[in-house]
Amino acid sequence: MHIAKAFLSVLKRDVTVAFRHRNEIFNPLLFFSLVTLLFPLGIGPSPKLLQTIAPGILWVAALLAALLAADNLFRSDYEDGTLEQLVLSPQPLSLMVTAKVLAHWLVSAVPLLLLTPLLAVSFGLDAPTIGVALLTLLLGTPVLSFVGAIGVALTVSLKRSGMLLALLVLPLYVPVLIFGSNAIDTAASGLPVNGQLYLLAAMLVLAVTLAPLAIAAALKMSVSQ
Amino acid sequence: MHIAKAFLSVLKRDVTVAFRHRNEIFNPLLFFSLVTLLFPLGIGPSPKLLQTIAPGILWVAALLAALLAADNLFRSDYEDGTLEQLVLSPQPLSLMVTAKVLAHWLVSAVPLLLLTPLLAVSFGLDAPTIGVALLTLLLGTPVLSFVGAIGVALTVSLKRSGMLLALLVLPLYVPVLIFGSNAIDTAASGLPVNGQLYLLAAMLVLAVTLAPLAIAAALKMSVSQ
Amino acid sequence: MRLDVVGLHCTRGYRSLFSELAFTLEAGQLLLVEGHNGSGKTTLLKTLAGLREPDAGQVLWEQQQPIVWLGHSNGIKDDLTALENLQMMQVMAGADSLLRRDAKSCISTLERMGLAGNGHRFPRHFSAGMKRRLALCRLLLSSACLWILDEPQAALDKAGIQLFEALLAEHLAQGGSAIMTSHHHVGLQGSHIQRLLLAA
Amino acid sequence: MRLDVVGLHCTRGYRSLFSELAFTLEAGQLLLVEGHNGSGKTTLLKTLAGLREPDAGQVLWEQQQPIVWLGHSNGIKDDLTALENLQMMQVMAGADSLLRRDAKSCISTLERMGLAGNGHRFPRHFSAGMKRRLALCRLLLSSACLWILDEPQAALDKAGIQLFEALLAEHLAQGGSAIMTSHHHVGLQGSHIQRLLLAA
Amino acid sequence: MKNPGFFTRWFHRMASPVWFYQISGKLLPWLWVLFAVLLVTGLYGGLVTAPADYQQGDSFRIIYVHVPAAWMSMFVYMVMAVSGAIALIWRMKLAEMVMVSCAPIGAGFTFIALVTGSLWGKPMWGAWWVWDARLTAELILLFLYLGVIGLYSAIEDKRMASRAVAILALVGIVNIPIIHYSVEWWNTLHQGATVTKFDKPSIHIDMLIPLLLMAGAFKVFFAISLLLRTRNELLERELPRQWVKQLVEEKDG
Amino acid sequence: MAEFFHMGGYALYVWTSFGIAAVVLLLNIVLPLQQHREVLRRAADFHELEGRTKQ
Ligand code: HEM
Ligand SMILES: Nc1ncnc2c1ncn2[C@@H]1O[C@H](COP(=O)(O)OP(=O)(O)OP(=O)(O)O)[C@@H](O)[C@H]1O
Ligand SMILES: Nc1ncnc2c1ncn2[C@@H]1O[C@H](COP(=O)(O)OP(=O)(O)OP(=O)(O)O)[C@@H](O)[C@H]1O
Ligand SMILES: [Mg+2]
Ligand SMILES: [Mg+2]
Repeated sequence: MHIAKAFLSVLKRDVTVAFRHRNEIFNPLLFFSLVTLLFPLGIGPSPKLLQTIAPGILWVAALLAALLAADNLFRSDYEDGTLEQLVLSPQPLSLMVTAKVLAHWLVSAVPLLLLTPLLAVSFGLDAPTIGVALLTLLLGTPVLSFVGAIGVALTVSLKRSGMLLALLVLPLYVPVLIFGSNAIDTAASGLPVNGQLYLLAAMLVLAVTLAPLAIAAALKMSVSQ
Repeated sequence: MHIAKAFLSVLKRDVTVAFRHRNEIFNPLLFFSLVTLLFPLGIGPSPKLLQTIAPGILWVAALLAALLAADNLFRSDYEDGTLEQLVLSPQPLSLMVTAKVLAHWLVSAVPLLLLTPLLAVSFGLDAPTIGVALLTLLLGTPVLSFVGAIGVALTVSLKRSGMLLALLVLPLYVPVLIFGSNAIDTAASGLPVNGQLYLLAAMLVLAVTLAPLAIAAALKMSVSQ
Repeated sequence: MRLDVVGLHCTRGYRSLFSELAFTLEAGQLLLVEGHNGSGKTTLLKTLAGLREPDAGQVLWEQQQPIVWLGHSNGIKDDLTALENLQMMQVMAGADSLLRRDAKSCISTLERMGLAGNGHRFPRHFSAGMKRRLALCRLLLSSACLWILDEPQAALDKAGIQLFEALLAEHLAQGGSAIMTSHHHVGLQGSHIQRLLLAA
Repeated sequence: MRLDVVGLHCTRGYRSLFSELAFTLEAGQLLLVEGHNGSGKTTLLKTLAGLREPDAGQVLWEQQQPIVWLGHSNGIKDDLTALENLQMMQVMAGADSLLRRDAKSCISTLERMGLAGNGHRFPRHFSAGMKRRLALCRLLLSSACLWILDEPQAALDKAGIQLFEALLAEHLAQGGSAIMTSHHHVGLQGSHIQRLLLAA
Repeated sequence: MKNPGFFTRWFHRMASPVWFYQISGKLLPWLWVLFAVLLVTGLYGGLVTAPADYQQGDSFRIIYVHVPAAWMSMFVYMVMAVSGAIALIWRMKLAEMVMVSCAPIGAGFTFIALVTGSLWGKPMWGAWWVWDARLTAELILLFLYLGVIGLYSAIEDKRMASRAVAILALVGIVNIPIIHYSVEWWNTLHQGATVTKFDKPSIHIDMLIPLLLMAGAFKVFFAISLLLRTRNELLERELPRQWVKQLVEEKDG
Repeated sequence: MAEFFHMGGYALYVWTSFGIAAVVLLLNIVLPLQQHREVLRRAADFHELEGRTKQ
């Protein structure tokens, strides 16, 4: 039970820190809405067109928000030396890391889920489609967080890593993007989307079980420089 | 002439550093192409649709690349203390800052310009339209760099600022986005685009003359915490 | 509880910093690693702590046995209050400490380190020396036998250095052992102190 | 060339660190700022350098006259070689130094600071003390009369500290002045040394 | 300068916190009265006496909150930017506090304009939201306000934070003309200038007067809210001072 | 009267508009007042503590 306690402490610590800087919760939210806003501005206001591309836009925005939010998942820990302490701690690293990623997801993705219906309405999607959009995001964003964390763990020791991170991680995000936006698209034309949802769920299971090991290994590597 | 020499030294220094980490040049490029690539994946491969939204996508991608690249414009200088030294230097700060932004633009935006024709062709735009697209990017990206630099200068002293930066800067990017993508759109329908280009040029002049003052003031503020 | 180092060899880039390094540290002993700037002290300490892998040789230390590590950086979070930082240190120190984790012991630790009254302040508002004092609190919060400290006295004022030396002496007296580097004069004396001079 | 400080008052948060602080520093004088951890030394030095605004009072120093500032952070770029760093320091030091800017003076500066042979290496591969030595090079590259140094000896080994003290003595002898903090013993002596004790 | 001019004296007194605190305390009740009068007459005129629009029916009555709020959203931004300029140039602390206090109020007005606009849009255009230039520009204004609020709360040292915010507010001013002229620059769904064409407002006088009354009420409301917030900001910053101590003691004793 | 509240069929839109506007404006008064009390309380705490440490 000590391990569970340590897990919860880490989770609580990270959520506390995030709530203390309230912008850590509001900012991904604002970024998400700003990016969705950019498209109508860039593409033009035709409602028909916007409705067609809405699933794509929502998912691309979610993906970019996840990417940007991921960047400070381990960075401050690396810089202030707490990452060294984490790696050297007798607590199991992959578990501690899972707690950190979970906290990160709670703080950066959940608010985004709450905002999605509003944005979807502004693009003229109907209620059942919005439900599917939410479901795909609910299944997909944790995958983004875990996969993103691997990238961050690999690059955290580099000074200017924002872009490199994007390069490492975006290709891995693509399957999530494709199934996610495709599900919404399909739902919008009134067809069933079980297939896509199962696939997303499978990805989630895979990410939750395997990613922590990769993250832990990457962090050990990053710290040893 | 000392000032010119100092200007050139700073410019050269920043370009050198960037060329040393070659990813600083390739990364915005790759990010730009990845984001433009995400859309066909998210939206589906209909060529007609893609052609319609191509200007918007190109500009949104350029804008996001500029935003992400901006983030490390002053950050490393802040962290290693060279920003303090820059502020205390007897050289005129707004000029030094202009050199830094210029270097940043050369390194992060120019490669992107070179890639644009390729991406534009892949979206099915024709040659004259591509010319206009290039011209708008040539006029618009320096504005993005200068405006982004203001945002970065304001937030550089904050630990977790990526998102806040986006919030501050994206609204200011919007006019550039609107006129830029609108010009391409107009050109695609075969109409003249002088109006938009003049406006973009005016924004550029405004940015180059006024932004350095704002950046210098913001940096002085950031250093004094 | 002893640390055995055999045939240790470390390189940085193509440069070999030290090779065939061997020593044994018993309970109650202190190893002072000395050497000029850039001689490889930090590298050695990181290797001993398990943060780096040696190019050759071995560091033999009982598996799973926790250590206390303090490097050039403090390992404290600017966004948690001083007290919350101490609580995290306890969690990280391992299972034992979770049992006797309580706010009171944290407060008394802060007092002991001369940070009384700063428990609810954030370390980002601390001066350089206050941060180092907070980082040193982990010496008091962990029950680990082995301390590995890289210039622990950096940024400390005279009272702070005395405080640290008292802690160290106490730890050694209780049978703990420690490895440290320092450019400061270290006030401790006795036969339990070994010195290791790195001269690249 | 003198520095006048009148009625200086600085606060952090709601806490007042010092008030009604006044002193004069003439050419050739050294001011040692002393005080325990957190007493406000860094804050005072930043204010004197013009990085912070005082809450009241004034720092009178001839306009446009450059100073050398060295804070807790080194102000060197990890991605430029040591030599390139020195060249940037010269550029930043102002117009004079651009004239007599040459690679040779940089190389001899590196040698003097005990970094010979490291000119083409990157500071990210330096040890803590080597970085500090590189940062101290700006003392040699600038012709500024006033040095403001916050714990310059941090991370330096004994040889490094001696080197620094020699530089400082030379600067003072040439009519320069300096303000510094230090938790180390400072080897200089004489009537040109003032001490200022901050006791919050 | 033996005899400082009236303006200089006024400027210095304005900059004195105690004086501002006292005078604003005296001013507030009067503003409340004025606000009540304007609000009641404006609402009565707008909701009761003004005739229904021949095209839009009674839905046009939304104009009495929408338009004043939309105007205020821009006006407050201007006030914020101007005080930001004063704060930057003359280092006047009071201007800093006014500037900072403007942001949440302006965000509130902007929010009202957006919500009432989209409530008006549903019956008129058949959609809650269209990505029209003016609507988008107004949304961006909201983000600018949020950016100001976010930046101010992110930087801890409040004097630094106000300098940062002043810079941002000044830069963001470019958005104001965009909002205003958006209807002319792009062909949009949104109403063009109807009221602000002063030579010949294309709106019935019975509809116009309540609108102007409501606009006045909103302005006065802004003044009230601004004073309240500025006073708080002032207390917050001058917390350790003697006059705050006296104030607290008077309240307690 | 009922007709007045009916707003020619647009009641929902009109009254929601006015309602939301009223709520936001009210918040703009209530929050500062709340904050005012909060600041005064903190000032009292501060000066009390200050007084105690000085003795
Ligand atoms: C979300 C939707 C809306 C937003 C964000 C919005 C925003 C604005 C803004 C910012 C202004 C002030 C412009 C200026 O003074 O330059 C304005 C004015 C006005 N709006 Fe809207 N509006 C919206 C919907 C509507 C609708 C649906 C109508 C009516 C059908 C409408 C009618 C008006 C009128 C009549 C004015 C006064 C124009 C003048 O003379 O200045 N608005 N609106
Ligand atoms: N950024 C900050 N925000 C708020 N308070 C701060 C900040 N930095 C320092 N302080 C507070 O100001 C006081 C003085 O700090 P300062 O860094 O000047 O001390 P110092 O004398 O340099 O100490 P040291 O010897 O540890 O370097 C400390 O009590 C500290 O808590
Ligand atoms: N990240 C790195 N990459 C490559 N070389 C490095 C790196 N860090 C240090 N070095 C080199 O390794 C050598 C030893 O460095 P180390 O930090 O161990 O020295 P140190 O004895 O701790 O010095 P100091 O007293 O200055 O702290 C130095 O010569 C340095 O140039
Ligand atoms: Mg070292
Ligand atoms: Mg200090």
